[in-house]
This record gives sequence, C-alpha cells and structure tokens, in this order.
Amino acid sequence: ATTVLNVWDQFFSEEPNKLMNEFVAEFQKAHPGVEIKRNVLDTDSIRATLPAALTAGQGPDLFYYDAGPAFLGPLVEAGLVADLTQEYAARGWDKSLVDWPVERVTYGNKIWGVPNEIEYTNVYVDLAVLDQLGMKDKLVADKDHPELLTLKSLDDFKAILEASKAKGIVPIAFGNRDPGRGGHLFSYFLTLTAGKDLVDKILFGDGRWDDPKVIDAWKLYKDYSTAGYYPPSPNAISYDEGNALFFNGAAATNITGTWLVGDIMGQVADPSKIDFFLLPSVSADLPLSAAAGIGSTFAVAEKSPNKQLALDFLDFIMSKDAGKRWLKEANIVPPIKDIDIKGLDLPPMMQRVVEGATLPLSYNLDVVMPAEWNDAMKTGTQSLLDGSSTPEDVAARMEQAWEKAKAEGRIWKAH
Amino acid sequence: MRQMTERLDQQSASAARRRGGGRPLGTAIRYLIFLGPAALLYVPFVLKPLIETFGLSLFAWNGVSAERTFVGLANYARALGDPIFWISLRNNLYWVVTSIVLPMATGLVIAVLLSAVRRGQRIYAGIFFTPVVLNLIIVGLVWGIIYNPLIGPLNRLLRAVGLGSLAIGWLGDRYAATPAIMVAGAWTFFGFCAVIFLQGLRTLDREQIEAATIDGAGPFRRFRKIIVPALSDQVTLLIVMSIIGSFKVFDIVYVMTKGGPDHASEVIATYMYWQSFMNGSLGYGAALAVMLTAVVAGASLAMMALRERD
Amino acid sequence: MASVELQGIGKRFGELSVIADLDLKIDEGEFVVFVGPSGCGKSTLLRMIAGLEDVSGGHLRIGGREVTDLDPAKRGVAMVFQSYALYPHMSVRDNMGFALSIDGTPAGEREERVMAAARILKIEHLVDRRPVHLSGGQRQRVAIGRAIVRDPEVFLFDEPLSNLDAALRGEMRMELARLHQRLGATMIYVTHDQVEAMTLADRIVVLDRGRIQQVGHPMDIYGRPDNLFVATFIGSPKMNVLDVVAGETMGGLLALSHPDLPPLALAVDGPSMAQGSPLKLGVRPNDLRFDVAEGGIVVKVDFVERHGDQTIVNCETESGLTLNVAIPGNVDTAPGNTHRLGLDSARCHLFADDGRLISRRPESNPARSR
Amino acid sequence: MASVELQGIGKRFGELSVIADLDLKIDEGEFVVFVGPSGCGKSTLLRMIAGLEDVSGGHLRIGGREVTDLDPAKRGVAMVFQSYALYPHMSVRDNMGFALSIDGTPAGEREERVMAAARILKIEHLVDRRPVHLSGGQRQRVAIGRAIVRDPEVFLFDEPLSNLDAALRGEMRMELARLHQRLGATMIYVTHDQVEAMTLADRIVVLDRGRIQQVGHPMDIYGRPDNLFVATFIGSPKMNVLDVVAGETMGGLLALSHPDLPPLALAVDGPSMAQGSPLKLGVRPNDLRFDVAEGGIVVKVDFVERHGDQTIVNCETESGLTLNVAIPGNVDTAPGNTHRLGLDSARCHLFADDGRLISRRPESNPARSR
Amino acid sequence: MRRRKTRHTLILHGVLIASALLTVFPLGLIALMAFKTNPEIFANPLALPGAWRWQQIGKAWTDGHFGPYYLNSLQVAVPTVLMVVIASTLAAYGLVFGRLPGARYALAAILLGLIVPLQAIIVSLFHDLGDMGLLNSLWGLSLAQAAVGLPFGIFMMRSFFLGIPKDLIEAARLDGAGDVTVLRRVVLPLATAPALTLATLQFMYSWNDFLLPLIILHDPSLRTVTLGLFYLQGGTYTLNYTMISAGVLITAVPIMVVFFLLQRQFIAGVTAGAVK
Ligand SMILES: Nc1ncnc2c1ncn2[C@@H]1O[C@H](COP(=O)(O)OP(=O)(O)OP(=O)(O)O)[C@@H](O)[C@H]1O
Ligand SMILES: Nc1ncnc2c1ncn2[C@@H]1O[C@H](COP(=O)(O)OP(=O)(O)OP(=O)(O)O)[C@@H](O)[C@H]1O
Ligand SMILES: [Mg+2]
Ligand SMILES: [Mg+2]
Repeated sequence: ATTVLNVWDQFFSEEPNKLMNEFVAEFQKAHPGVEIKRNVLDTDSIRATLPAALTAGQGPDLFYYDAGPAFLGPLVEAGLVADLTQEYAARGWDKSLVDWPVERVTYGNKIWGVPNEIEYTNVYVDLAVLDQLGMKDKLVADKDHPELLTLKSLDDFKAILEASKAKGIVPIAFGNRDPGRGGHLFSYFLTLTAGKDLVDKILFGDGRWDDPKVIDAWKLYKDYSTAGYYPPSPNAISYDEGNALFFNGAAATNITGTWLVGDIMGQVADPSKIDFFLLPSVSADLPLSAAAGIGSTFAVAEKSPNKQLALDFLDFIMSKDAGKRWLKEANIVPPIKDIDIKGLDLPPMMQRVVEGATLPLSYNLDVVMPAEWNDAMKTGTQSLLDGSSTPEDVAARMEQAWEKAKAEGRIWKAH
Repeated sequence: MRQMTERLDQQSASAARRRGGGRPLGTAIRYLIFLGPAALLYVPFVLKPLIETFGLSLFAWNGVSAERTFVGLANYARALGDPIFWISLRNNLYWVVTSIVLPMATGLVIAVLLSAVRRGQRIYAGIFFTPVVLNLIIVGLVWGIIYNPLIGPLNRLLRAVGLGSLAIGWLGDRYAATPAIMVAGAWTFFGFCAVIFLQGLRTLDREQIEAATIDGAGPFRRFRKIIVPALSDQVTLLIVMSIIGSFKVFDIVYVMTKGGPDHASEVIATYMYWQSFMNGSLGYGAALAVMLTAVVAGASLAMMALRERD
Repeated sequence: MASVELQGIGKRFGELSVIADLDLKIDEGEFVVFVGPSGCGKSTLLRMIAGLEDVSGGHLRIGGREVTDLDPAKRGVAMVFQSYALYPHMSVRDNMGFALSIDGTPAGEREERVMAAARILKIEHLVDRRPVHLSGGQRQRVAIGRAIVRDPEVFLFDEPLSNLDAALRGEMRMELARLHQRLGATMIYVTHDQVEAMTLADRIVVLDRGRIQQVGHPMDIYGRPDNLFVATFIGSPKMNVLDVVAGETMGGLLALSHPDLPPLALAVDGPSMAQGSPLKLGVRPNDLRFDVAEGGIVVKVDFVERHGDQTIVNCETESGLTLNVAIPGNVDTAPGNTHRLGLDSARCHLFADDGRLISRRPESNPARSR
Repeated sequence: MASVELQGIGKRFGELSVIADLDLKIDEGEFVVFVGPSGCGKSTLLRMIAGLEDVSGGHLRIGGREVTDLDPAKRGVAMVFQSYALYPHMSVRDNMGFALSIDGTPAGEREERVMAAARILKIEHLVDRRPVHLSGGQRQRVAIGRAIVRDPEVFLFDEPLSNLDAALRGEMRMELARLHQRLGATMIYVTHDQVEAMTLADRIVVLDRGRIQQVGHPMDIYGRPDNLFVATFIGSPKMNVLDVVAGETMGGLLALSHPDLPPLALAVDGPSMAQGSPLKLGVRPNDLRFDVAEGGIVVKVDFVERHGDQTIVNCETESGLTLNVAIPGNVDTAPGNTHRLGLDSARCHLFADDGRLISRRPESNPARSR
Repeated sequence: MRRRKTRHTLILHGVLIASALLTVFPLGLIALMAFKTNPEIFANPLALPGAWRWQQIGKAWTDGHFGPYYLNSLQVAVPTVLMVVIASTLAAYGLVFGRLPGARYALAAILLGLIVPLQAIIVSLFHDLGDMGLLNSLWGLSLAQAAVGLPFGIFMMRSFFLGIPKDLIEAARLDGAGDVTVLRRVVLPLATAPALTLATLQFMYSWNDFLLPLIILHDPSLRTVTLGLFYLQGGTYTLNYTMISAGVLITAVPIMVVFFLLQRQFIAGVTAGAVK
C-alpha cells in the first residue's frame, strides 16, 4: 500500500516548480511506497482554501504558507500546526538554518515551520538604459560589501530617475493594482528612513506607526509619485504588467524583491543587461539594508498521520546539497548556513543576492503584520497615489489598526 | 383537493397491484418522486449552508480556531459602522442602476434594429450573444487589456483623437474603476437583453404599431410610446434579473480589481469574500452574506410586487 | 367625409399577385362592406387604402386627392383593428387622445374631443381605466372612439367585431349603424360575417381571389346575385343548388329538367340556350315552400334543426340530392317523415355551368320584397 | 350508455359557493345541454361529473354506481375540451389511441378501434398527421374521436365548438347530432351558444348563478319559459319585455294596462292578482305581427336590419319603449316610418314582478307549434 | 417608396454590422495577441502579428495542461447537467401538476436559492463538503454545481410547464394516465426544447464556473479548464500575454462552438423559460 503525502505549495514559477518536482521524484525513489501529491496554488487561493481545508480535516500533510500572525498565526492558535521545536533539535535544523528566518516562524517560543526562502527588496536596473542615460557611473560598490552595488546617496537615485524621465523612459516600473506591491516599496523605504531598530521598537516595544520616520517613508513613496517616477496610474497597472514594462526595456528601474531573479533570467531577452543594487539609507548612520522576509514557510499539519514522513521530506529539501540546487536551479536563496557557492557557477546577479542575504536585514512588513494593519498599509499605498490620503493619514490609520490588533492579541510574538 | 388525494391514497395501494399505468400516487410518494431528487441536492448543498451561514453570523470566528465566540448581532452592528460596507453597498446600488440602464438600453436598441431586418437576424443575434457565454475570467482578461494604461487600445484611441487627458488608468482610478467594470459587465449582458427584447418584439401586436402609424406617430415616437411600453414584461424580467445580478456581482469585480483601489470598487460580495477568506473574519463575512441575501430578497420581492400590482 | 377612389389597383407580394387591376369608387358618406372568403384580399385592400401597405400599381384617391404615395397619417383615415390594437399601457383617455397629442392639439381641446367621442359611445365613465380592465365590448368601443376622435374623412374597419361573442356582436352592430347615421362619414368595413355585411352596408363589395365579384345594395346582392359564387356565399343556410339540364325554349320560357323535380320552365332573357346544356338552378332554403298539398319535390326528412324562431329541415330527395328548407317558427316533423316541397319559379336563380347568372325576364325576377 | 344522477351536488371554491344543492337526473342515451351566462357554473358542473373537480357535497352516480370519489379515469366518461387538448407531440392515431395504450389494449385491437372512430368522423386520411397540421375543424374531430375510441358511457363536451368559425360550427353541430343518433350514448354538453343548445339538446338545463332555472325540451324552454331569466336568455333577438300593471280579473281574464298598449286581457291560472301590482309582459319579436290594419301598438321605426331571409325592425313606441320585431323575408320600411304591431294574447308570456311565470290557462298557452 | 426601403435596409445593416464588430472587438484583440510575441504586443497591441505563430497555441495547450483539464471539465459538466435537468424537470412537474399540498412553501424555498449569492454560503458549503468527504473530488464539484444551478432550472422548467394548458393534463388523466404516465408520455415529450436549453445553460455555467472549482478542487490534476486558465494568468509573476491569450482562445472556442450549434433552440428556450 502506498502512503500518500499531500503537499500544498506555491512554487508555480517555472524553475522552482521543476525543482520541486525533481525533489518529489527523488524522494519517492528513495522511499518506495510513498507518493507525494503536490497542489500548486497562488497566494490568494491558498489563503482562501487552506484554513478551511485544515479545519475540515481535508487539508495537506505539509504546506507552504505565509508565515505571519495573519496567516500561520491563527492556524497555530487553532492547534492545526505541528510544533517543530523538538524536531529542530532532533534533526539539527537549529544549527543548519539561519536564525532570523527561523525567528519569523517562532510563536511563543515554539517553532512552527521551516522557512525555505530568504527574500529581500532591491532595485533592479536596466544597464542598457543606464548607459544610454550616461548614469552608469552612479553605481558604486558598497564599502563593507564590495560584491554589492549601491549608490552614493538617494540623490543619485533621483538623478537617475530624473534623467530617464527626461528621456521618456519610465523611471520606476511599478504596478500597484495588487496593493501588496506598494507595500514592498513602503517596507523598503521604511528601512531607509528608520532602519531596523525603529521597526523592532514598534513591533516588540513601545514604538508607534505614526512616528515621524514612518511618515518620512510614506513621504518618500509619495514624492516619487509626485515627481512622476512611476508609470502613469500605477493603481491601474498590475504587478505583472509593471514587471513586463521593465523586462521589455521600457523602464529604467524596478523596485521589488529578490524573488524576481528567476523570472528575469527566464523572461528578459538578454538577462545580462539587468543588474541590481541596494539603495543607500537616508542618513549615513544607518547600515546598508533592505526589507527582508521569508515569504512563506513550510509547516506540518497537526492532524497529519504522516508527520514524520513530511519532516523527512523537509529534511531532504533543506539539506546543504538541496540548498545548492535551490540556488542554482531555482534562483532561490534558502536559509541554510554556509553554502559553498563556489563552483556553483551562479550568474553574477545571483551571487549578489546571496551576498546581500548576509546583511543586517530589516522586515518586509506585510507578512509579519496582522490583517487590518496590512489593509491600512495597502490601501494607503493606493490612496497616496491618487492623492486621497496624506502620509500622516495613512500612518495614523496604521497605528490605529496596530493598536486594535495588539489589544486583541493578534500580533506576532516570537518570544 | 386534499380530501380527495387522501382518499386516493387509500385506494392506490390496491390499485397499484392491479395495473400499471393509471394509478394515482399517494401524496407522500409524489413528494418523494418529484421533489426528492431536487431536495437531495438542494437541502444539503444550499439550504443547510445557508442556515449555517446565518448561525455563523452570530459568532466571532476566524475560520480556524476551535471555539467560536457568540457575539449576537455584533457583527451586524459592526457592518453599520464600517465605511467599506457602505462603500460596497453604494457600489452595489450603482450596479443596480447602471445594469438596468446600460445593457438594457443597448439591448433594446439592438433588438429593435434586429427586428427590422429580415436576413441575418440569427447571425447578428448570435454575435451579440457571444459575450454572454464567456466566463468571467476571460472577460476580466480581455477588458483588463482594453483598459490597460500601457498597451490598452482605449487610451491609445483617446490619445489618437486628442482626448489624451481622458486617458487614465481606468481600473486603478477610484472613480473610474467601478464604471469601467460596469461597462465590461454590460458587455456580457446586453446580448441577453437584446434576445429577450427581440422575442418580445416578435410577439408584439403588429396592429398596435400600425394604429400608431395611422395616428401619425413617427418611428421615434412609435418606439418610445408604443414599443417600449409594450415590452414591459421583458423590462420587469430583466430588471429583476439585473437587481439580483447586481447585488450578487462578484466574479467580474474580483478578476478585474479585487475591489481596489483602496476598496473603491468593492461590492458586498467581494468585501464579504475578502473578510471571510483574506481577513479571517468569517463571522463578519457571514453577517455581510446574510445582509446581502436580505437586501436581494427584499429588492426582488418589491419588484415582483410592483409587477403584480400593475 | 370624402370619397375613395381605387383605380387599377394591384398588389403583389413578391411573385404572388393578391389583387389585380381593381376599380372601385366609394361615395362620400357611404358605408361599404367588403366580404369574401378568407384570404381573398379584403384586409390587403383596406390596408392599401390606409397606407399601411404600399400599392404595386394603380392610383388611390381620397376626397379627390391623390394619396397613392402619401404617409398613412396624412390621408385623413382612421382604422379600427380586429385586435382593437389599444395601447395597453395608456388609459382610455390617452388611447383616444394619442393622435391628437401627436399632432399637437392643445390639451384642453384634446380633452374636449375625447370626451365628446366618449359620450357618443357611452364610455365616459371608463376614460381613466386601462384597456385590460375593460370587457371586450368596451374595448371595441374605445377602439372606435380612438377613430372618432381624429374626425377622419374615412373610417376603416377590419373585422372589428370578430372577437366579440354573438350577443355583443349584435349590439355593437347596431351601434355602428347608428354611428354611421350620426357622423355621416365614409366607412369601409371588412368582415366575413354575412349578417354584418347585410345589415350595415349601403353597398356590399363581394371579393373572391382578389377580384370583385359583385358590388351592390345588400338586398340586391341577396336577391339578385350576379353569379353562383355570390349566390352561395351570401345567405345562410346556403342556397340550394341543383344541376339541371336545359330543355326547349318556348315563348321565352326555358324548360329545365331534373330527375327529382316536377317539370319546370323559367322565363329567361337573352339568347336561347343550347338544348341539353347543363345549368345550375339555385333556390334559397327560405324560398322553398314546405308541405305543399300536391306536386312539388318529394323529400324525406333527414334531420331537423329547431332554432325556436325558425326551423331548418335538412331533407333528401329520392335520388340522394340534399335540400335545406328554412321555415319560420316551429314545424311538426321528424327525421324519416316525407314531405312535398314547393318550388316557386319566380324565386329561382339560374346560372350557366361556369357560374354566370342567366338573366331572367323582369316580370319573373325574384322580388326584392315579398 | 349510462344515466347520470346528481343529488344535492354543491361546490365551493374556498369561501365562494359556486353551485349549491343541485339535483339533476340525466337518462341513458339522453343529450343534455347546459346553458347559462358566463360564470354560472356550467364548466364546474361538467368537471365535477368528469371527476376533474371534486364535489364539496352531494352524491354523483353514473349508471347507478356511486362515483363521487372515483378516479376520473374509472368513471367511464370521456371529455372533449374547448381547447381540444390534443397531445401536440403525438400523431392523430396516437392521440386517439392514448387511453387504450394506457389500459393495455393490445395494439391490434387498438388500431381497429382508432380506425373505426376515424371512419365515423371521416378522418381516416389524417391519422398520421400531427395536430399542428390540422385545421380547426379537423382538430375538433380528432378530439371527438379520442372520446369515441374509449367507448365511454357518458360523453362530456365543454364548449367544443366555440373555437370554430360560424360556418364550420354549423357543420360540426350537425355532425355531433348525427353522432349522437348513431352512438346513442349519453351526452352532456356545455355551451353558451343558443343555437347549439336549441338544435342539439333532448333537454336543456338553463343555469344561472349555480342554480337550475329550468330543465326541459328545447321547444318547451323556448315556448314556455319558467321565468323571466329563461325567457330573455333564450331566443334571439331577445324577447321584448313590457312593464304592465294588473287590472281587474274577470272570468279568469286578467286585464293588463300599459300606456302604449291597447286594452289587453289574458287568461291566467291560479289565485287572482292584486289589482295594480306590477307585472312583466313578454313577447318574442317574431310573435309580434307587423303592420296590422288597425288597433295594435303604434310604433315608429328606429332602425332596420335586413338579414336577407328575415328583417329585424327596431321600433319605438310613443312613450319611448323599444320593441324588436322579426319578420321573415324582406319588408318594405325605413327608419321614421310608422307601423302598427299586432299583439296576440295567446303568444304572450306573463311574469310576476320577481320573474316567476304566471301560468296561463291551457287553451291560451303559447303554442308549441304554429 | 421602394428605393427608400432599400436605403433603410442598408443603413440598418450598417449600424448592426458596426455594433457586431464592436462587440467582438475585444475577442478579436485577444485572438490576435495569441499569435504575437510579447514585444509585438507592447509595440502595438492592435497591429497584426508578424507571423501566425500557431505553435504558441500548442504551447499554451501543453503548458497549461488543457488536455486533461478538458476531460475534467467534461467529467464535471456532464453529470451536473444531467442532475440539474432531471431534478428540475421532476420538481417543476411536481410543483405545477403534482397536486402537492404545501407546494407553495417548497417553491418559496427554491426561489430563495435563486437570490442567495453563492459567496454567501460558500464557507459553510465548504465545511459541509468536507464533512461529507466531497472536497477535492470532481463528484463533489458536480454535486455542488448542480445544487447551485437547481433553483434556476426549476424556475425555468416551471415557467414552461405553466404554459402547458391544464386541459392537456386533464385529458390525459381522463384517459387513465397516472402521474408517471402523464409526465413520461405527455409532459416530457413537450419539454424537450426547454430541457435542451436548460442543459446548454447549465453546461455553460459548469464549464465557466470559477469559484466552486477554486475552492473545492485542490489536486492540480483535477483542475477544470477555467481553473487552468486562471492559473495560467495568476500563476506566474510575469505577464505573458501571448500565453494567456492563447489560453483564452483555448477556453472560449469550444463553448462558443457549442453555443452557435445550439443557438436556435437555445435562444428560443431562454426566452420561453424567462418570460412568464
Ligand atoms: N405580407 C404578406 N406576404 C405575403 N403574402 C401575404 C401577405 N399578406 C397577405 N398575404 C396573402 O395575401 C392574400 C390576401 O390576404 P388578406 O389578409 O388580404 O386576406 P383577407 O381577405 O383579409 O383574409 P381573412 O378573412 O382571413 O382576414 C392571402 O393569400 C395572404 O396569404
Ligand atoms: N379554480 C377556481 N377557483 C376559484 N373560483 C373558480 C375556479 N374555477 C371556477 N371558479 C369560479 O366559479 C364560477 C363558475 O365557473 P365556471 O367555469 O364553471 O363557469 P362557466 O359557466 O363555465 O362560465 P364560462 O361560460 O365563462 O365558461 C365562476 O365564478 C368562476 O370564477
Ligand atoms: Mg383579413
Ligand atoms: Mg366554462
């Protein structure tokens, strides 16, 4: 009799999807009598179906789901997710995995998931366009991380954007029809204006979302809009359409995250003309950073009859060897320590991504925040663009939502 | 009648033994045979969930936790104080008005034109009906492209005719999004209206039109004073359908804007879906669902009552 | 009031010629009824006069004015339709005032004219109702009222009473006649109901297959039908027709023979008949005398229909020929009884084999009155 | 063939009592016609006999057997509907054979019986057609055929001819009468057409508001109506009714006075009348003599309807009373002429103010035949 | 007069053709895009493709797994259609001719189903399906779709049955037919046209349905065509207009073919069932 292991994941992009299938095939080969059934869903669909499926006892054994108090949190509280704290010790994950991603799946001192991917925000740039603008020399190597590119100051960024605007090229390919995308920009800008410490203070201490520095981040977001750096009507452009602009050479830069590397490799006719850099912070005392997250995390269903099998599979895909393949074949940076990337022959851009992952990264906020806060932020990104809100309004709304969620205990408390 | 059927029930047992064809069935058996299959589907998959939804609306529940907190009518009270609920409801009302005016007016004009042609009527009707048979994902995609501010033909056209200032990001504009979706919605419905009207025109008393002709009414006046009123049956039918459809509208909004930007194009169904599935407020979502059902039922009943009275 | 003149009017529907080269002049104030079997073109003709159907050939004049290509609304005609064609969403008042509201008659005058028409038709109390809330006869009145209000020169009616039940039909018939007397307008009326034609018309136009068969005063049409078609079409029960054979002509009297008939000779006019040529002898059921003492035709009663005021006896001769006899009042007989029917030569109609009337000498003509 | 017996039959629709406590016995082989104004309960009564409507009270027997609660199919009745109710998707043959196929009659016998019925109705050539391809009259025949095939004990007809045009109606009427003669079955027939009732019925049942007003032979109903309702309901044109005042009774003769009438005395039966009590005098239009030399009622002609075979003259007396006179044939008169109408006391009907017939002494009764 | 008529006709057809073109324009646009390359689309979405790249359709077909999805869609739609047509016909017959005491209440309950938005019950429905073990199964989807489509089906068949003269049924009763016989031999033969229309409508609904498959089907191998199209567009972070357009064509063409084949009965049935 075969044991069926149901896995729901979100690896729908071509390469990760292929890699997952390979893992499945190999694992099945090594474990005769085991059949792994994958269900690949997009984010909205898995959010809509997974909680109900788990409650109904119809869900998967292993699933790849947004970590964060709005998503994994309720499942944990409802006792639907297996506690993996013991397993971390037993399987040595406490040693082999990077700490901060594990922290993102920790609630009340217990570990509930296995993160799979480190992602952070960055700025993709079309070198051909930059060359055309005569701005290539603005890109400089970071002083602490020579492998990483940055700019001397945000003013240089402005200069690039101005130049491309003057040439009729879209300065920043940005589509905000799915408002989560503006949220990435905000998270990034907040890292630049406030740094990780302030965010930590708000998340875990007595900081507030209507802090002037938060408002500054919104102002930056809004200024770029006023200055015409975004395409016309970003609220009408989907994220995909925004990316398509950039891929087709119609935009100079694209502020998004490392998750896009794979698609750039696959979709852009000549990927070598694309590179990325990290924006400098507004003040020199803040280190080079970005907004980072783990996207989603693997977790095991508490009710699953095949927990160990699921964990075996996780063990299999989180090994160092597997880690290399995530990097090489799927352009995904796994939170696995000390992967030797030499000899992997990664493309230069990917090498930079790996390097960047070692920075003191801040938070990509949407995945660690409660739902109503997310709604306040996301609608804020849209209403700022059409001028129906001010940065102060949005900040106030975020604070209000935060206080409510906090009072109701629906926030992320790792410890 | 009841008396009679009961008596027949007693006879039917012996009659059944005698012959096949002509025996009357007992009331219970008739219920079983005729309504049984429907009930087998309808009760567990529609009625029961509906009742459960009502039950759910009295609780606060995030959809996963084991215990639900009974909150009474708090979810309903919450809706009344929720600005997005009111935006959604207002949008639904816009939908009602627009979908009565836009597709019905277009459909009526098309139907009148169609009724005047002898040849090719069916081919035209078929073409106008095509959008009706497409699924909403396709509709969303197709119109997404038309409204696309980057490559969309609509803005290209506007610019080409010198109306570049009107070339906005349709689906991303808080004022334009809902109307833009409604136009797409009208595209999927006007063909249906046209076919219904066309059928009505076919059964229209030709002598009425002739009487008006002799009375001196020109084509326009005949249309306005005779034809349109004569289609009142069709009009009420389509209005009822529009009302129900407009309150229930979901797919097309979901695939085109997901209720955005900033909840500006939200309708109750999408907001309810968002609350239930994306925001983990299933109790609140259920309350919205119940209110939506009540509104639709009320509006349809009112409409039908109006129709009866006339 | 206006005359209506049709000159060489023809109508084709595609290949099908429905009416060919028809001439007719209707005088001012005349009440003319078109009758004929279904499909003979009555409605088509009426609709051409109204302008609802364009003519394929010929000329149409109303009140002397050429209207062949004129817009229906400008011809000064009003039409009452079989289906009434009332506007269901308008009140009776609005139905009747519709034409006036279109030609811009001021509201005050409109109301006056509508109410005047309503008074004529005794429907003043109904003016605020919708057509659905009216009985059949009331609807019919509204339809007529709508025509009256326009004060047309010519009224056109297309089987206006055919949707009513018998009793109401009788009543409306009388009302129409009174209306004609009162308004004195030219009226053209299509029907396939003989009683209507007979009782309403100043002149009847009998049509068959798009051709005029006879035009004339109702009693002339009834009493002196021009041909076999008109003879059998008009009159109920139908005229009895016997196949007879021409015998000798002596002194203007043509001898006719038929196995069941006693010898018979009719005074005919015109050229003498070839002996032995087949002819048709027509006699109306109410022109046969029942129970003559001697002679006559011997028949056996097949069937008796008692209507109360008259009795129709369906009989059969020895050779199997069926004859209907209509007798006023009630008659004592039963199926199987034998009777003698008296045939009055003065009340016989004679037709050639092709249906043409063989004209009779005046003195022996079927009289117009008893 | 079976008798049909209704005993204390009542019918309520919710609160509305449509028929109350009705008794009627119909003999084997009888042809009984129900007439009455619309809504009087004719159809309801018929449908109760068929079993399509259950009775609210009373008993129903067919052929002596209690059927009050029996299934329609088991009552041995067949019904012909006004709408024909032919199965549109079946051929004529299958329509007619449907009942037999249900009760399991073998195909061979079924075919035989269907064809036998088709022969009776002369529709053998149509058996393979669908109803849509038949004319109105043919459909009617199929509907009757469907009833015949079942060889029922009782035939029920609900206005079976009302959808046909006048000519066809006359023809079908005759066929139905022949059919009854031939089959000898009990037939119950609902109509509101008087001619049908008069010509078809062995007995007529006149209904009004769910009550039987009179049951009797057609000529009795016509000649001796039991009350004013029956008198005016039966007969066309309608009986003239005059409001008269009772005078002295002398020697069994009751004097009646009316301003327009010459002195009149009728031989009445029963208790004498209070002097001065208001009465109704009825006289049929064809019982008035036209143009009597002297005496009589002086009238002015208002209106003349010439039907060819008879003339209806609508007259008015000096006091404004309207009288209709029906005269066979054609009559020489015109609106405005003055005539004298002869009133034959033997042909008058006298009713009390509440409509009850005041019975007359036999010798002076309106005769059943002239 | 004659000439005026011809001119009228010409203008009429002109207007109609223009409206027809406007109606199909969005679809034509998509059809063109299926043959273009993405850069071509960005350059000018309205232009004709540089070459007719049929292979793009093939690629969308295989990459989108439309082959198996078609089979899934059929496997769902066919039982759904059968269930709805059979259950609706029986129920409508019962409501109209069945002499069922209290039928009014049954009808009211069904009409309620006509106005309840599916989203309103989807959460509870989902849990109920789970309890019955019907999640992630094509059968479960069929049952749910049939239940949701049923009220309309009953409504439509009922409207049709109301138009059947009562006399006809009574004639059959007098002829000795019981309920089953009346239904089978009198009513059903008459109901083929509306039943066919209902079947077509239900097929379209089932084929186009998005929300129920999205919620119910978890195993990707069970996806329906519509779901397949959705994942084709929503499944990647990059917008591949070419692929999506090809997917749209693949999904839309069969339903349009079905519609055009059955158009005559279908439109007749839509109106017959609707206006009552
Ligand atoms: N629009 C049309 N196209 C083709 N043929 C027509 C049209 N209208 C009428 N006809 C034909 O013309 C002939 C005369 O029709 P018309 O309606 O004038 O007859 P009618 O005398 O009024 O008959 P009825 O008594 O049945 O009303 C018929 O044979 C009919 O079929
Ligand atoms: N199903 C019903 N529910 C309520 N009232 C009814 C019903 N059927 C008939 N009636 C009423 O019963 C009365 C008698 O109706 P019925 O149909 O028997 O009349 P009828 O004599 O046949 O009239 P008609 O000549 O118009 O056919 C009418 O007042 C009618 O409105
Ligand atoms: Mg006609
Ligand atoms: Mg009746």
